[in-house]
Amino acid sequence: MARLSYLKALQRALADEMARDSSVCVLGEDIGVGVNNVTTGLLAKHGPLRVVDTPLSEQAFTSFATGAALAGQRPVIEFQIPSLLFLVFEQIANQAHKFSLMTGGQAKVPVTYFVPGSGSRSGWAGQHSDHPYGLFAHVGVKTVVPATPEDAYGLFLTAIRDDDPVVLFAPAGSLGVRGDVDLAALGPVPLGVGRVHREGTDVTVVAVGHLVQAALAVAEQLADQISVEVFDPRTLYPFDWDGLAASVAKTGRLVVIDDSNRMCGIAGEILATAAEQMRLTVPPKRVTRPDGAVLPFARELDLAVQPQQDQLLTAVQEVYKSSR
Amino acid sequence: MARLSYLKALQRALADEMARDSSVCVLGEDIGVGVNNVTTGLLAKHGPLRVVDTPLSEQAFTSFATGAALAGQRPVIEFQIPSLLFLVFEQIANQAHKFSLMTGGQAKVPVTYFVPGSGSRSGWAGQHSDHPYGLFAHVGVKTVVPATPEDAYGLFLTAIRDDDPVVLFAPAGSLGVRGDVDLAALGPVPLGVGRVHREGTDVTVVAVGHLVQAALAVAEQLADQISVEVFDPRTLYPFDWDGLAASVAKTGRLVVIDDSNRMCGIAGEILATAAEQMRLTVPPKRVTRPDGAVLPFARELDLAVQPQQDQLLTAVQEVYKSSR
Amino acid sequence: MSVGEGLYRTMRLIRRFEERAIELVHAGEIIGGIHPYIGQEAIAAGVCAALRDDDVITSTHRGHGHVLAKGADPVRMLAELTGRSTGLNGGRGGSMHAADFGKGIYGANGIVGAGGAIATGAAWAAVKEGSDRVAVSFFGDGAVNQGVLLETFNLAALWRLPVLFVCENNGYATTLTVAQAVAGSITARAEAFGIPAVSVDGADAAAVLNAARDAVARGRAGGGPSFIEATAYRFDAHHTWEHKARVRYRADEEVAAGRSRDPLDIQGVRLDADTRAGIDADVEALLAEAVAFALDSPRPDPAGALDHLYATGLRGRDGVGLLDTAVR
Amino acid sequence: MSVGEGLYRTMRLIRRFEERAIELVHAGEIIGGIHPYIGQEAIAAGVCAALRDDDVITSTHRGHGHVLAKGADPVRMLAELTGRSTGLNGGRGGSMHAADFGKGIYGANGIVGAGGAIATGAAWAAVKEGSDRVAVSFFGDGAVNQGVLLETFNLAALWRLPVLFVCENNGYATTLTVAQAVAGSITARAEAFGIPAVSVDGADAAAVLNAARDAVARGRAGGGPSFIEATAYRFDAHHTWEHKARVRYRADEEVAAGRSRDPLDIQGVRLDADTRAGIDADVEALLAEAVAFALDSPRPDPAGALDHLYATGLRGRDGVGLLDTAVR
Ligand SMILES: Cc1ncc(C[n+]2csc(CCOP(=O)(O)OP(=O)(O)O)c2C)c(N)n1
Ligand SMILES: Cc1ncc(C[n+]2csc(CCOP(=O)(O)OP(=O)(O)O)c2C)c(N)n1
Ligand SMILES: [Mg+2]
Ligand SMILES: [Mg+2]
Repeated sequence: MARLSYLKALQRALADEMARDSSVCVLGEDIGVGVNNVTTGLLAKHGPLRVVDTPLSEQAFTSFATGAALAGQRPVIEFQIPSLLFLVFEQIANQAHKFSLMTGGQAKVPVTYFVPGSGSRSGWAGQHSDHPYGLFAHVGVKTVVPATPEDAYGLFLTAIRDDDPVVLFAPAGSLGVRGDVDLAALGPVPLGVGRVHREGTDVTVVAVGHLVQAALAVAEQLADQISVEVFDPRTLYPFDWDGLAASVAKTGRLVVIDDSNRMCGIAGEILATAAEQMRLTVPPKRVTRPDGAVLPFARELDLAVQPQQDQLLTAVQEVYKSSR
Repeated sequence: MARLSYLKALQRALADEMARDSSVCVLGEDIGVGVNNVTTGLLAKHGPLRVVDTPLSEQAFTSFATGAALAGQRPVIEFQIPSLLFLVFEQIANQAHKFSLMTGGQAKVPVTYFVPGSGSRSGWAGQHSDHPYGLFAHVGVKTVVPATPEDAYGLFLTAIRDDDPVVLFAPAGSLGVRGDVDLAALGPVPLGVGRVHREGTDVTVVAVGHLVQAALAVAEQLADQISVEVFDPRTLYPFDWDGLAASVAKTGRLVVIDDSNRMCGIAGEILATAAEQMRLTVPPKRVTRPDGAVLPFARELDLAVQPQQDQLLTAVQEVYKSSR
Repeated sequence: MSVGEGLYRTMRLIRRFEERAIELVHAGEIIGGIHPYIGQEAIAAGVCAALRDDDVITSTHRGHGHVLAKGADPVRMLAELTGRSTGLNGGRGGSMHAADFGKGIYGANGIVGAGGAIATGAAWAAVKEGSDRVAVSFFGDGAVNQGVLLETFNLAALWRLPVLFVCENNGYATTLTVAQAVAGSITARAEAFGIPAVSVDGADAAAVLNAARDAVARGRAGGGPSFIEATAYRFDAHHTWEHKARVRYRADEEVAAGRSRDPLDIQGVRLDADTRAGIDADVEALLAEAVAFALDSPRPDPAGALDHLYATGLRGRDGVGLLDTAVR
Repeated sequence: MSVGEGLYRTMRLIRRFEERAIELVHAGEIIGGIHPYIGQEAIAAGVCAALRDDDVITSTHRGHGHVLAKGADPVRMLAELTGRSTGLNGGRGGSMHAADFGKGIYGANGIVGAGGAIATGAAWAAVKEGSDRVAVSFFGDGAVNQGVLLETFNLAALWRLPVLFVCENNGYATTLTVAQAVAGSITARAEAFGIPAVSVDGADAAAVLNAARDAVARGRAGGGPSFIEATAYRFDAHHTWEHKARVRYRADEEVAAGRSRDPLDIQGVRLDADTRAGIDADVEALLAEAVAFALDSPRPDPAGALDHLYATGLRGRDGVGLLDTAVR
């Protein structure tokens, strides 16, 4: 077993996949120097035709990657800031995503978009702290938010190998997470398959990304009162509805914690689907950012807008106590 | 009483507001000639400093409007295609929306973005048929989808007068809707206040935009078996949760019909909030576009992807019959 | 067939295809309408005559001409426009998304300016693979105001990619004139990025072909991108909706003057009359076949409405919660 | 104070403000770090010296210099950087969003290239109102590859708006050199749209001021937009994270050469030594006050975290469903 950080796992996944498949290439800003520590060493190893340092032209290089993908390449794009995905939303949602259907299956667009450091990186303020994964889930672009080093490795690998566009968010709050992993056993993790990090029988807590750790902490804190099952969807779209249903069938109670805006977010989708299709014994709850949130700069304010562990704890207790 | 079409109501609202307030101006493509019949006659009346025919530079003119708004103007922008809102998503969600908070309340951005003819206009295919209102609701931009001529008039007026950015979707399926209205009584309709188009006691149907007409038809069809209340939120964000809660308190049953993608859409949000906060006696249902939908070109396919009236009818019947 | 005959044939095919398509729009057989290419045929014909089958093009909302000139089957193209399962895209794309990847046609595109970066990425892929393929992006005068296209000029020039940008200047973006929309000149925009740019008479297919040959040769030889501005007049409406909702933005005299320089005649007079008549007859027969085939073809099965949504075959949930019982 | 003294004072203020701010970053009092402007002070100082209070500017991620030069209070600016409720933005914006609308400062901006269109819209508003205000957009060499900015050049030129585009060419966009990023020249991009463009020594505040005066005069007189490329060297890191995570992309010799042309010295030698010392002392006192004020100021109340989210005062739902009981 080796100690592997989440960030190193991303780095390793990309390096392994580039070594394995010469159609894999990576584009982005400052990736030659590797300022985000994911592309470190790749330029020296693979040269500028596979590691493409781009000008600040996100829209052009995003559709450039689409064109390269249509021509048989498998580009990976690093974005430095989550809100840059707003800037290229047309290129992903309206171009890359739609090619396969609109061409009647003639074309595929195997591009991976990834953001190392999504969500709040305290002190980066309003335009650098978004968590827009719900937008991609809504339009139907495959959306991945790994929570552990081995999932970061495995899901990044799978994203790159997938024949459709995939967006991978690596939350800033996850990059430093470390785990003991068997390096030899690292491998692809399928999309659409969640993971139960801790079994429980009273309340199902669905946690997204870096909040998995918060959920595990809450489960531990409550261990002698409430048996909490921690479910990590890992991919938000496609979502592992069967896995969730199995958990809720056991517990009948559901709380979701998600670091994105409340309105029309992934937490809402999970509650909605559970309400429609699963047997909830009491009303579910979600702990999210507020409606329409913009993260303010000052630390206290920034934290006040993000969902917190103690809020989750309260929500779990309330759901456990409540009854119809 | 006069017969007024939805499209004419939009035209009238803009004309009235431009006549009333000289800081109101309108920007967009082909608005001088008025190809979408909303800006008809305005250029001749107000001249090129208030009616600005723009080159195909959506990103620039969207942030240009932000700058003008910061400087005291009240711009209205017409977009010819719903997916052009993808193209300017950064400019709206990351710039216009965030100015007020990020500047600590120094700035306001009273811009109205409107799309005359959102959703499917049969035969315009994958890139011209989106209904991306959920994206704006998620990021917290005020989002309006009027369903009737008087609401089109009143909500457009309110959107223009509002001090925050507002996106108004005028569904293609609504533009031809006509109603008998008292022209003298036309006036602003507040944001965040829904409207019960038909009262009922058994099932609450929430319908968005042009689907309000479908919901009314279903209510009529079922009138002798099921008493359907038709609730039109009118603004998706802010949403009239109190209004909805009052309806659901009566019926205990909820069905939502919404012409946008299922995953993380407005229908899901409504179900989620109801599940959390309202007393549902049976599981709710939604009728939407499928997950990740892209509208195919051929008529049969296009229709197969949009939510249909008969699907709503079945859903209402199922919810009415079902029990926990 | 000589090069000149080939150019004429392509143009004639496009012209008559468009005219038949317009009839089908009026007859309600093509829904959503089309953006007619009539008047601009020499551009598609000239440029595509300089290309190989394995070269790539990206096209626009006004795409029929490019798609046909690059070699797509007009029969399956018309089936696409009429929304049949035998269409190029199985009826999924229609006029604005017609594509034929087997012929390097990466599709018409509903978003102005969107094809440039896609073509440039394909050109880069060719370089990466060591191939001498080139890519061509067609776009209108309206597109030179789109940020993504301007960004793309920079990438193409910076990385010396084998891409040819073809700006079809027909004087209008819908109702907006070039003078109202373009500060400076169109070619100056390309030149600012160091891309060699020429302006040619887009009504003369031979002139277009010459310019395209130079550009393609430069691209294949590793000389980087090129830019051609081809001026032409759009004879018909921006879109067939204009046929009903007559919007006024071009003076009758202007339209008449524009139509007087017909690219088919300009090239047609270079052929002997019999040859020309023979080509015309061939095209007529082909299009009769195309129309018959299209109208006889089956309409797609609604059950497969979301077929191909994902290349991997992933199926999302439908819109009515049919899975409810299953999952519960 | 003479113009030359004013230029020097502004630069000295920026320089020392930045140095104090960097100390506060290292001390953990400024979170998130900053993008130091050191080395580029002459650009902000020179341009803003040509402006009136009611003129508008938009700034960048590297915005402290512009904000200070345009007249924001350094005391409240530092309070903003340290996240205090007394800050310019009440602690809501921080380094990358500092704004002072009372001084026409429409804000730093976290997105490269985003300010250009905003400034141009403000310039248009001035014209619409019949005012002779001008607007200035500052941006880096990286921004000339952003589509929205290139689109904006077109709008500004087309509509002859009183906007001045100031490109601060410091040779790098983070680690990418201009040669790796920019095909053609920077000024050619503006010229392609018909915008008069000049290149000036951005280390010489007087030279910058001269160019800016011309441009501003042209703008006020209805002569349309102008473009200034001001070259300078960024003395410090792209961002203070580099102080820890030392990334290598500039040779030591290059940095040393760059630093040898210090804009403060270039302007400083034009002053007599006493005057200069007097200004230095004033600035020192002011910054001591600023640091003390900032660190003494209250931190904002978390209960108001989403104050000002909507100008209308709209309150969305919070993130924990506190309304549950109320609504149910
Ligand atoms: C980005 C974008 N903006 C607006 C539209 C709507 N629209 C479709 S075609 C068109 C005019 C395009 O003009 P031009 O590029 O000159 O091509 P032409 O129609 O003349 O062939 C417009 C405004 C669009 N499809 N995409
Ligand atoms: C559109 C966009 N892309 C990328 C970034 C990340 N980023 C911030 S500053 C920067 C470099 C900017 O370079 P330049 O414009 O030359 O300004 P400088 O930093 O040199 O002052 C980058 C890539 C961003 N903020 N916005
Ligand atoms: Mg045109
Ligand atoms: Mg720079």
